[in-house]
Amino acid sequence: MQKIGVFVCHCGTNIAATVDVKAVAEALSHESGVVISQDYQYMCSEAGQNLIKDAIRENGLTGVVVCSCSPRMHENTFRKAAAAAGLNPYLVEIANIREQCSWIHKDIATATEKAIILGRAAIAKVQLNTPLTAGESPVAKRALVIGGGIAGIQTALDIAEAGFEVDIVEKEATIGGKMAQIDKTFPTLDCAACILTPKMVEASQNEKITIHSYSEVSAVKGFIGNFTATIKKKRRFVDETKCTGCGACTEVCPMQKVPNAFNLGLNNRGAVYIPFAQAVPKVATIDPNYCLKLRKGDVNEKVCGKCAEACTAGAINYHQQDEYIEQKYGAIVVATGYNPIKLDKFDEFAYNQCADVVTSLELERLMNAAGPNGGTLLRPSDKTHPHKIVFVQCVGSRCDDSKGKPYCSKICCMYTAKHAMLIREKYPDTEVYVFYIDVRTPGKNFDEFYRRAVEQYNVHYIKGMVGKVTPKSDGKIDVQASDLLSNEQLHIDADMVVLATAIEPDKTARPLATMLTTQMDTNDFFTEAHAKLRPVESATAGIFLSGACQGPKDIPETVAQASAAASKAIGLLVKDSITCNPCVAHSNELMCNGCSACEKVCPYGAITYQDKEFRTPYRTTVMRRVASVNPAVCQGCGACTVACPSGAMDLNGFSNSQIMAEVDAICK
Amino acid sequence: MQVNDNKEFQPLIVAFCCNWCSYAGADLSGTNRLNYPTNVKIIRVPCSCRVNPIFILRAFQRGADGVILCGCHPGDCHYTSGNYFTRRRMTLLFSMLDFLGIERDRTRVEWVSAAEGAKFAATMNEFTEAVKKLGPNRRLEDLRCRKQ
Amino acid sequence: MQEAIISRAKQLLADGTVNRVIGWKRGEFAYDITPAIFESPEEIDADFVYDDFTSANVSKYLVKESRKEGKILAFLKTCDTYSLNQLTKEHRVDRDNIYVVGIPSDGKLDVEKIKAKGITGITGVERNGDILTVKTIYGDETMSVADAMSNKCLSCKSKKHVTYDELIGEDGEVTDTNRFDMVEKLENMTSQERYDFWRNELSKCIRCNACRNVCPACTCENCVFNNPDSGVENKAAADSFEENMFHIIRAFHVAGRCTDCGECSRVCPQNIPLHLLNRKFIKDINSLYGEYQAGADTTSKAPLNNYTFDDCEASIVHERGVE
Amino acid sequence: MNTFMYYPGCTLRTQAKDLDAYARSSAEALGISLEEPENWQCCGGAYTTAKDEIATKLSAVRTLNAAKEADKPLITVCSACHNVIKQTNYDISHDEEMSAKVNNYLQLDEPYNGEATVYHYLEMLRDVVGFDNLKKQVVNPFKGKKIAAYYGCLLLRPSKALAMDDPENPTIIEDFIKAIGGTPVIYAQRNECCGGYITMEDKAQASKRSAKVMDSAQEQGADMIITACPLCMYNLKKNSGSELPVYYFTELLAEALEVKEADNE
Amino acid sequence: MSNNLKEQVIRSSGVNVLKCMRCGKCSGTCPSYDEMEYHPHQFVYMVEKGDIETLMNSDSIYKCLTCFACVDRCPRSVEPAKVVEAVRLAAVRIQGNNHLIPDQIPEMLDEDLPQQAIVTAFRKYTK
Repeated sequence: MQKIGVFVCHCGTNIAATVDVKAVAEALSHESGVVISQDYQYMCSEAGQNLIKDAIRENGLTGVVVCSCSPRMHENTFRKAAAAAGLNPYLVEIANIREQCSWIHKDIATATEKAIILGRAAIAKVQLNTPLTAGESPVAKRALVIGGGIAGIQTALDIAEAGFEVDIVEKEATIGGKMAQIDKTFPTLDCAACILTPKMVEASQNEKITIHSYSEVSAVKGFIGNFTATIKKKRRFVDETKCTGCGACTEVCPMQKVPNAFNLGLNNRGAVYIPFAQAVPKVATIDPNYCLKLRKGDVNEKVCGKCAEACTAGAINYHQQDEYIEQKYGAIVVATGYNPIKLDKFDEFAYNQCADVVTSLELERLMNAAGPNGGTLLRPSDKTHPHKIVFVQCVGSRCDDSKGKPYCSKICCMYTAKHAMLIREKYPDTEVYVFYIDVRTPGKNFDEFYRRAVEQYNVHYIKGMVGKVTPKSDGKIDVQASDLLSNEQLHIDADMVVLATAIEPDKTARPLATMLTTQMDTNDFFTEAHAKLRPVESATAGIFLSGACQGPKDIPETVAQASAAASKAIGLLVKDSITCNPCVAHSNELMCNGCSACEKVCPYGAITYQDKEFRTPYRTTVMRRVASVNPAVCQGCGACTVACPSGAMDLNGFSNSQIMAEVDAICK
Repeated sequence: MQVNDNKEFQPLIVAFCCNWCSYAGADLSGTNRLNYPTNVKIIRVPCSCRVNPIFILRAFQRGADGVILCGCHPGDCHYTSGNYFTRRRMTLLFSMLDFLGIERDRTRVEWVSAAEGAKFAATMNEFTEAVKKLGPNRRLEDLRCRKQ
Repeated sequence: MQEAIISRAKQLLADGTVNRVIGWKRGEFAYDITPAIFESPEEIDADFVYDDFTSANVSKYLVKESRKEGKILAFLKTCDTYSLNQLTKEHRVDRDNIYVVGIPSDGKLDVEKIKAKGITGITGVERNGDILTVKTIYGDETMSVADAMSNKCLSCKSKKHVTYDELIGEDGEVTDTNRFDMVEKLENMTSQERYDFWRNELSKCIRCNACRNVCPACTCENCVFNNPDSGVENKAAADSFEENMFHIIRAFHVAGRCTDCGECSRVCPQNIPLHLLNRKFIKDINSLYGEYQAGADTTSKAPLNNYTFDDCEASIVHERGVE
Repeated sequence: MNTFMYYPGCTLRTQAKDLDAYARSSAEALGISLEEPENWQCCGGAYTTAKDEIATKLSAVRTLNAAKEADKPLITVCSACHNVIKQTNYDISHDEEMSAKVNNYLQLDEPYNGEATVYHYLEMLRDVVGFDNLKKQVVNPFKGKKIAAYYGCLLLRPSKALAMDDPENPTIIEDFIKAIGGTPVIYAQRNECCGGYITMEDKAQASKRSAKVMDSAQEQGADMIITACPLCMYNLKKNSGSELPVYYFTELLAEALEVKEADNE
Repeated sequence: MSNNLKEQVIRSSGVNVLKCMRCGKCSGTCPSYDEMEYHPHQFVYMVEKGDIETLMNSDSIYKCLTCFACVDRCPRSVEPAKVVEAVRLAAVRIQGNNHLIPDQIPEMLDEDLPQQAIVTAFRKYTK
């Protein structure tokens, strides 16, 4: 026999001014199952909650209906109160008579009538509520960080610091990512390598951190707290455990015409290489596309083999195969980063026609002391010192067409100011022009930085856009552009042109998102669970986002987000088990057809099938395929309940019969 | 169906609202004191995709004159894809009801975000008016359930 | 055809490929053909029938039969193969336990149409091109085959078997029919006319459940209308709403899964054109979400378990054509 | 033998007879048959982008429809004709309103909705004959000649409609030059306007534009410049003040195939 | 009047001027820039403001070469050349406002001038 308590809140006059609360309490007291119906000034106050607690204890209530403000406001408050009095918290229902009644209606009679109906619906529902207990699911105490740039490194360090094992999976031969290629950082102009490489070393020396370089994630299964990832360690033809990073092999390699990817092809390297001096792990890698021996196809043939001869550690292994590692993780952090876009569709800037038209990232290498020119800024074409440099902003960013990206790449305004300033500082005889559409400098000390470029370093900022870049026979580059403020078309005889190229998510991001069942936007940036309130979590539980894979970001922002993602991951890893929302779907096996309709609509992959034996008449049995819901993964949307034709799938807290009871009560 | 003093027809409207967007949008129209008729009674569901066509038919059976379903805007679903399924299901259901000769203005789907309190109120006002014009639901009700 | 089928059935039983055959046998009247299981050549010789009245689609029986020990042989007409494929896709049958022999279908006859010509005492028929000779206890009568053809065969959607282990006879092509004509005609009526049409039709429903029992898509372990928790349990329609409710929900539950085999209308003792409800869904799905034929394959996503970001809004129903 | 419908256009009948004659003789040599539509009309010279002009677009549609009815691809050689006809074809197949208006006006037996395929002669060389194949048939290669391709504006833009080549870094004429044995010269002004019809009323502007083109080509060491457009030819020759020789690409083609004299006595 | 004109120009050009982000690339790329009083980006902006008559009365509308460089290079797909064309048409469609009259032609001719130029100029300057 149900014993339901009804509690009608005045909310001061918020409710009581338009709803006759006494009449509501009176009317609802006659509903079937209701044993007590009271009204009170403020139900959410301590006294109000005590009223409910006492009523539960004294009357042995089996269900509570609070007619008050929106459940989004105080459902939890009243659930806790009920639990404190020994009633299962899921036996509480709220009738929203404030936001959805007293606040929107003026006529007391009709508002009161509606409040009564809403109360009745809640009573009808609560009669069918069942006590629910949140389930638990264990958490594997290990995190996977995908991507070993500054974002991945920071996240891994923070998680390791908290005492958890972390694996970094990096597709390149070294960790460090884009930041390792950058020369100086804004707005402080400290050297990127000086602040990054110690972190790389720290990561490699931290015993909690395992770095899988030259590796990729090839499969991910499971759910929050319980992921299983397969990591493919690509063969680098060098035994990582033996290689000392001495570099002897790289010196003897006769194939020295390989475009140096780390320097963006601005110079060449050997077929066996260590990406850069501070690489982590400092281990050689052989590029099989260029290695004279490996290119042959048959490694047993007597071709070259000079690196193996030179290696005193015996680390070179031409027979090495890809290796697969399977590992369990509680949390996964995505830190796949970004790349500049290809500029093939923007050849009005002559990028493909003129070596002295470069991207900003290329300029970083050209200016870097470890770069192709040892830090002296020289034109790639003739290695002469440029005296006039034109920077073009927004190349491929903010585009409405298929050529570019619709978004602002965010970092270009600041790094261009940095480049301009560094050049003017080091080469005062070089004129620098920056063509901009808008200069966007929100960030601490950012605008001051940009102003310094203009006021202190006398960089010429011109509002307008370059329309055509024409390389000339005398080695100069004619830059035709508009100056919108003086309303004229300019021609600048430049020595170099630097294109602030739009950035885009790494190409590996999309297949990874599919693997992780996380969302992406149309630009292939990972979508956060909530744009404001959950910026480092993906909508898929247990998957976190770090750095530019979520959207364009500069280094300080990336590091901040990396640490935030780490703290979210740590918050998960410290738990031995996670509490699951009990309002999840469940399948009645006796009615389940095993047809897979529910599985098809489940956005979380929470539904699996198994063959089970069922009793049939005459002591026979039959094997049937039936669905089961993993309560740790299910988020309780209910899509499956409608896809299920037999009604075998139902949702706790919002069951078919509960909703139907509400419908009936409202339509009565 | 409700009949008030001046005997003007007062339709009964059942509104299913998803917890994350539309129910919050309804709350917001309350917070902003934006009026809509008392005819509208809201039932909270976790997601618009929780709404089974059976619920809608049940409401009509029991005497509802109009049923409206509100969810997050496509692309904004808290559960990523729920409202896309809703959209297909309801399009087909409404088309079928229309095919059976049920007045099409008795059913509606509207996407209302948690920020669109004004849209929620405006939608409810419009929908109530539209159903009022149609008069009582006669084509799809269970006579046994009609209030005497 | 019957001889060829029977001889192949006996062969497959004899060589151990299968241990049972699902076929058909005759009931009280010549035209009263129902599915039956045969376990021996003797049983087959005694009772196996395949003739112009053999309409029944046996695929639904395979839901239970394919879970039993050993392989079962099924002879499937083209339309039946769509049903079987759909059941395979939904894991309702164990396809590995079924040996499918595809048989051609040149259209089956509707005895009611023959009877409607005033012909009674039917003992058999003979088809000669377009001419049908009906044998009766009162002597032979003739009529055109087309006039006796069952409605579902008149709008046959395909002569192509979509699944089989072997074929008897040649395979055909997907056909281009005018199966949506009636749906379209109804769509072009006014709302009131449609309401009147369906009220007239559905009010004839006696809730015998024949449509549900014959439907190869209705294979739920427990029908929602028998489920006391569903809130819509009703085993007999008590009033107009429940007739509506039953048929709307039934059509909705098979939407995107119905292969348009037409069995529902064929078996309806009240001759309610129930297939029109299914076809309405099929037509809507085709026009709104792209052509989709349930049962054509075993892998595609059913339209109602699928979506695209730019699907039309439900308001499309309110915006179109006739009110 | 491949047969195409061949639309010469007005200028090829008067000031640009060479362009036409060499195109025909070379096609014959390459095994391509060109059929001229009956009673063709002027393409209009310039495509009006305005959405509220229909009449000026009709003659191009008539030509396109003739190709559709003959079930043959339409081939053009004059850049201007090509531009007008391709833009018309693009718009009529992408703009329903325009297609409705045009068809209302023309009342053809069957409405025209962009069914015809339009090739520029160069595209025909690339996609039908194939530059590799052309190379094999060259008897008189331009060995050591540094040839600058001049695209101008009409061949490439608007790239959405013309869809002939990369509008900023095209290769079709350069590939053609390589096929006839020459060395292509890349220069920045190759896809910029020569001044076009402005020559009618503002010779100074036309001179400025065409001089810029010629200078740019000359700077990169070109021995000659080739074009597909009679108006470009006029501006570059007449207004640029440059001595750099300008030829129609068809002339070089005919020479390479050694069919130059045969048809052009 | 100017509102009607604005509507007319927008309809005729099919261009959504609101897509412009004022980068000025059209003017940066325009080969006729120095000949024009109002430049491509100004056409777009002035049409947005409804200041059409100024443009119609300016010689700039006869200086556009319709080379489509601005159309192809605009990052926002605004298509400024179509705006110029629409404004020019609005001007020459006015009775007696043809920019070129047949009587002027003979003196413009020389023996090499292709008629393509004459036809095109007529299309551009005359209604």
